Amino acid sequence: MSRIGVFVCHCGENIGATVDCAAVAKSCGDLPGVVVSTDYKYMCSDPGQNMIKEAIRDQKLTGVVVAACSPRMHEPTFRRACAEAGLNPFLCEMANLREHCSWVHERTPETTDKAIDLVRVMAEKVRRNRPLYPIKVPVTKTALVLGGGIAGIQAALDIANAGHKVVMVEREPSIGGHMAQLSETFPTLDCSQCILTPRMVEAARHPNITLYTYSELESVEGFIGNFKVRIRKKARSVDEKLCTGCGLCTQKCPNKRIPCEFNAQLGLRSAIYVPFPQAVPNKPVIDRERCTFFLKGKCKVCEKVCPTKAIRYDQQDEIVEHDIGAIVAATGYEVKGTDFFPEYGYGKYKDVITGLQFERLASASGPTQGVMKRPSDGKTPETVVFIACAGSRDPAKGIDYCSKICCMYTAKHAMLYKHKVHSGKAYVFYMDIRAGGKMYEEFVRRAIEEDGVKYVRGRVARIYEEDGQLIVKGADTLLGGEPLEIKADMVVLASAMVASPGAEQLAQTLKVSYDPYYFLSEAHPKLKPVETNTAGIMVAGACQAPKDIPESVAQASAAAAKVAGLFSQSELSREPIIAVVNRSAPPLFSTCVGCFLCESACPYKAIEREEIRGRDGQLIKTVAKINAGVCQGCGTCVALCRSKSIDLQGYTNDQVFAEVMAL
Amino acid sequence: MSHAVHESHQPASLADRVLESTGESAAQCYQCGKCSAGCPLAEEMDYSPSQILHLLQLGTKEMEERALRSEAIWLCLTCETCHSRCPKEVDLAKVMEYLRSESMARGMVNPKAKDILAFHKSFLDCIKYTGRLYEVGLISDYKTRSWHFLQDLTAVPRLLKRGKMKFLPHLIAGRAAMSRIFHLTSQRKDNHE
Amino acid sequence: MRLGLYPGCSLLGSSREYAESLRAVAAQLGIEWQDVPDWNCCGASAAHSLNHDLALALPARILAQAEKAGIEELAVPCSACYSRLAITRHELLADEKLRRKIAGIIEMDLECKPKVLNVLEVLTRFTAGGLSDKVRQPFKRKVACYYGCYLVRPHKVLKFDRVEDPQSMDEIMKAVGADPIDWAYKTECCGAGFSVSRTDLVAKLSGKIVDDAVRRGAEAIVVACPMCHVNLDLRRGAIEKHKGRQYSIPVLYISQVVGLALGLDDQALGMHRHIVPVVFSEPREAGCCCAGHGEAAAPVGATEDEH
Amino acid sequence: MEELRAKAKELLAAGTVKVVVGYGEGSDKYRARAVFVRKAEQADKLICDARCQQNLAVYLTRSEVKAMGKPAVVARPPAMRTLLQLAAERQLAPGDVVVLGISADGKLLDLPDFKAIESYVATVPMDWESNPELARLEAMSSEERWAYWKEQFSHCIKCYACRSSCPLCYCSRCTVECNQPQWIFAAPHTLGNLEWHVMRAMHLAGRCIDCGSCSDACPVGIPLNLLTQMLAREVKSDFDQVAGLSADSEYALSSFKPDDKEDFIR
Amino acid sequence: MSEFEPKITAFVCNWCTYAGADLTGTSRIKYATNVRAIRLPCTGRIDFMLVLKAFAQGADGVIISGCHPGDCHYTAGNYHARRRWVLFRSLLGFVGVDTRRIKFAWVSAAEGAKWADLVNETVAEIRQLGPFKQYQELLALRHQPIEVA
Repeated sequence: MSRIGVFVCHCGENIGATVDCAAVAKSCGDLPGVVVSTDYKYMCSDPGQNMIKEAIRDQKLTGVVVAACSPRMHEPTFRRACAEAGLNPFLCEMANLREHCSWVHERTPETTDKAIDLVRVMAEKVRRNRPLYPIKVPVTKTALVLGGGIAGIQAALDIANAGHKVVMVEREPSIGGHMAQLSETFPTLDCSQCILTPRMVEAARHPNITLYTYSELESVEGFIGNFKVRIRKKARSVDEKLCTGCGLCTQKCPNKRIPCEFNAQLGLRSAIYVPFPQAVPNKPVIDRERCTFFLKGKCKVCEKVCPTKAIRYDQQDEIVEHDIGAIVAATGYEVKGTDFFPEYGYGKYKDVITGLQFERLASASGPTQGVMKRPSDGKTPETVVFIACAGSRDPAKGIDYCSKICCMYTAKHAMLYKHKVHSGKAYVFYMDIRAGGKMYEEFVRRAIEEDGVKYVRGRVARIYEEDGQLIVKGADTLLGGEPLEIKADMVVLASAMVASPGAEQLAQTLKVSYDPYYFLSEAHPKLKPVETNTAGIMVAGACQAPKDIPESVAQASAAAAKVAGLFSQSELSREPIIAVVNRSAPPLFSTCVGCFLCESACPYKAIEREEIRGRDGQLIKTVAKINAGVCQGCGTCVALCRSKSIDLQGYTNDQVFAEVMAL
Repeated sequence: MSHAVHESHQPASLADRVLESTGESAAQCYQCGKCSAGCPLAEEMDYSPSQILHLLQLGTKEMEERALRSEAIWLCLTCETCHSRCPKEVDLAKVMEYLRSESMARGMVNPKAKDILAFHKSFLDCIKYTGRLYEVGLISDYKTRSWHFLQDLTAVPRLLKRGKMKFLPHLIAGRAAMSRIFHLTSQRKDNHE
Repeated sequence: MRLGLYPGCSLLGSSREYAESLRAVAAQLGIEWQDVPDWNCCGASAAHSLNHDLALALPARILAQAEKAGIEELAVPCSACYSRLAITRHELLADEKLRRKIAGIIEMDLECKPKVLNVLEVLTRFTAGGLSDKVRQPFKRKVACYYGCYLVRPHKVLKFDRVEDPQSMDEIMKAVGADPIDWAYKTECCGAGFSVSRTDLVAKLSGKIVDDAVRRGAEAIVVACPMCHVNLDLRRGAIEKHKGRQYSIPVLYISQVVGLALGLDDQALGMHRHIVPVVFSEPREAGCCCAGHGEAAAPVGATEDEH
Repeated sequence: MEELRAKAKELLAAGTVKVVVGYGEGSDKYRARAVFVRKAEQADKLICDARCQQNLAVYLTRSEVKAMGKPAVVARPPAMRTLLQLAAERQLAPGDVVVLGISADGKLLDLPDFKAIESYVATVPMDWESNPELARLEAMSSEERWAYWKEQFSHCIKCYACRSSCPLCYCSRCTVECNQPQWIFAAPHTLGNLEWHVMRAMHLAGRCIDCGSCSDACPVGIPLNLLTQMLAREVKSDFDQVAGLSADSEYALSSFKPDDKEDFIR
Repeated sequence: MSEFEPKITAFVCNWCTYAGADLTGTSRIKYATNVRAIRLPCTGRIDFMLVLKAFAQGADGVIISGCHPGDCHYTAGNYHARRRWVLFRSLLGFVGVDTRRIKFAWVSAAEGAKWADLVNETVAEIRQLGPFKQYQELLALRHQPIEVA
């Protein structure tokens, strides 16, 4: 038999002046199960709280209703008070007599009636409240960072420096990502590799960081604080321990005619190769698709020349497992190739290149040592046309969004070009100049005002080759769409930034949601920009949306902070407001019939399948089970369950039903 | 997608009417100018294709009339180059087609377009009566409409010499059907005066 | 192979040679034409310039006639007609209400069953596998394949070939031994329906096309559309006047080129009907067909211009 | 019919299935009833004619039938849709049941797997697409409809025949049996009846495969399938989803599109 | 007062509409006293049976309100709820319930004024419609009073 205490607060004049608190207290005294019902000027004050505590002790209360302000205001206060008096805090509820009553109505009998109703509703609820206890989840203090670009490196370093272990996985043979390919960076024009490579080395050397390059995430199980991940270390065909990175193998490799990924197909590499001189680790891999030995069964030159006998043709992929507490996805982006543009020649014109290729042309470490030479014939381009929004903001091509960084790097490219070829002419076709950012607008203006880059507002309709030159057919919308034809030696497409290949598959492995373009979705567009809707998994950098370096780094540090915050306690304690699937005695075990129609309704993928087996191990039935670590307690599954087999602690069917019936 | 020009409930703005009868929305256009850049006749036009759309977007009475009175809408060859390259997939040719018909309906045809209009009409009249294109008839009818009596004078004999022109039109059996089709589809004074 | 055929008005008149060569070639390849009974003009390009319903109704009647005749696949050599028929079919299939309305106007059943094929689609069926066995005199010349607008645009509707830089005609040309050049004006507009009303504009647009083809060393321009042919051939005088120079490059229908390769004779292919005589500077290795051919061998530029 | 019996014999003889759920002679010559043939020699009890319309798939989820071992089921198109929907709701796995499909014109169909069933049912129109009664009710005024259903529901005796005949009412505990809280008045009065039938319809929204068993089974003749049919049509028109056409279809109520209809929400 | 005072039950989500209603209070915007709001974590938690029960308890109207699409605290609860209401609403309409008696709204934590308007307009409209007689009749057919315990 429940013993409930009702405590009506005047909140000074706030409630008292409008609601007849005494009357409320009096009438609620007659409610079934109510043993104490009293009113007081300030319930939240110490005397007020003490009043409640004493009542709990003296009257052996099994439930408390505080009729005062909004629960969003003082629920924690009064629940703490109850706890201090030895009453389970979840047996305390609040009736909102202030925000929902006295402040919004005049002093009339109806207002007091409403107040009484509100208390009755809560009294009926409290009678059905059950003691609840915070959910404790252990936390493995090791983070998994996916992607070794600048975002991944930053996140890894921040977490490692906070004193936690980090496992870092990079798909390519070296970390560094796209930033390692860039020449100079806007708006400061400092050399990309100069600022990046020290970070790469630091990450590799850091005692808290375990680095897996040329590796991919295989699978993820578990939930926040308790993930189990499997990582596939692809066979390098080189024993990393023995290899000293002397580079002899790459020099002697007979097959040197392979388009170099690092140089965006503008340069060549050998079959056994280190992606670029500053690679970390500086250990080669054998490209088995291209290696003569793997294709034809003979060659083995590298093995012969290797002084430390580190070549391993028979090496197999290896699977390593780790217990992980939190995951940071930083898998970056890709840019659309020139073949994506029919009107620009389906990629058949050598001198139509992407922005990334231009970076390599402009880079001192690039195929031309930073000297401006066009790919087709190595001539110095006298006229270069830069096309912004190439593929971006282009629904017809299936990419509606703005790639965000193109305005800036196009200005940078034009600027770099002018610095290298003073006599040259640089035209930029643009639709809008989006230069929001510290020193960004100034940077673009500098390109225009000081370096004399010609900006033409319009999209290019067509490019075709004529006597070794590229005819660029554009229009100047500022001259009323007047057609404008430019004979260019080279055209640079600021081609659209897209999610890196495999992003969709990754999202599914991680069970995080993604947008139509396969960019990973943040949990909340404003308030949870680095969390995903899967607890314990964060995003950083361009895998979430197109971003420039500063933004990627900032988001990476933010993600790291979230991870460090999570790792600051050894146990997660969460409010027990979560869904639960009922269990009952055999032969039923649970009223759940295992239709799992609730599964896809859960925004958090918290619904798992539990196989109920008999002693003989025979599968009796498969029923739903809520992962307490993952469930956030929205209750969507509860309302959806036909057999009412799922219930939401704190808002059980029984409680809510009673609330309605109390009206 | 039949034209709404003469239906009772006429949408307020020209852009709306275009949308209702062609399904093409002028608001879609973000003025990148790719259409003007690719249009074979943009430089001949008084308003470039993207400007025509901008006139619709602005949508004041004056702007709309400028679009309807423009020569541009008549110079459109419906070659679809603009449409095939438009990032926003606006079928400009369809829009132009609509503007032409409303321009005629409201007697706003640009004087410079008289020859083009004359030709189209001769063409249609020709098939209206014979069912098929009768080139000799077309040319002569066009000349009388356009007053270019001397044009192609030298071309004709060469065509005849090469057996490319017949003196008698092909008459198809379904001529009744043809005139009905013309009648039903031209419930508007605009098509043929 | 039995195919429906919609010749279109021009093939009875200004582009007889297209019809003739097409029928000649068909006979060789074993295509059996079934003409659409009592067909009417499709209205291109005038109708859709003035009146949308009419622009749909005219082609709709053709489709309905073909349907009634039990034609499943309808070949449409004139690419302007092809475009009108294909687009009409697309729009009507996409919009039930519209289809019923138009059916009402033409007072015929209108299921839009017949699939509309352009001439390239038809020929590719034979050349894809390689024609070598049938090719008697490979057409060993540099050709500029001119597709124009209506074969490829709007791509969303026609879904034929690549919208920029299409290849199918080039492939057919290779199959008959020709050497298609890579050039810029494959799909640029020739001025289409303005041939008569704005010859000046046609001269300008077609001028660019002829000029680029010549500059890139083409010996012949190959077309699949009477309108394009009229503008590039009949309007050559105007073009030369506009450009201030003369061009001797002939304009052949794709069916004519294929016909020549199959060894058909000029007369049958209507080679003599071109305004610009089909004369090639140096004769082909593989025998000679047209060079010095009496009838067509008028001196270059003999095409005196209009008034 | 003969080929059906032959097939059933073969399956039972070979031990491929332990029971064939099919139609047999009813209490009189106007009725057919469900029979559970467990021996090859009894296969001749099976009949297949115009009387055989009941959706036999309803038995597959019943524990008594499950206990018999792997079943084969004689399935008309609605039953086929049931199988697909049950699969989508994890009540059936591929290979759990052998399907003896019967086409609309009584032919025995070869439906080796769900894919085959899917491609067949795709060709069968749903009753809700063209039920004049639906249109008739929608033409009524709100008041008329209320009167109509009030009358209908007043007859309901809560016998739950609708539930037991429904192949998708396979819950081991129906909400109506919950008493903590008692969602639905136990006693058979109009309000409770309305709540029961509205709840049932909602629970079948996006799941009902439109076999009509509920209304066929109703002893007082309430046209219950109108409720589910009306919802099925909503689901199609608003969410472009149809239940029972695929073994891995999404459930309309646990999926969404950000731009779903919301014209009624302010 | 003599005039009919409708009884209205509201089901609101904790994060947007309940907070919005709090804001109405802190902004001291006045509205009608007829509404009793029941707080749930998310619109996704609102069981359609609760609406029927509210009517069974004599409510003349019901308000259901939560976060705007895209703002759901649980990212998608309101999207699922929205589908549920699309169907539930048309079903009630189909059995002849006047759907004007159920108001659906998105009221964010910032829309204190909108909450007040929503309540006032609903009260006014339901007052126009009068008591929910139809349902009341069925109530009259009730055999025994509802057990609350």
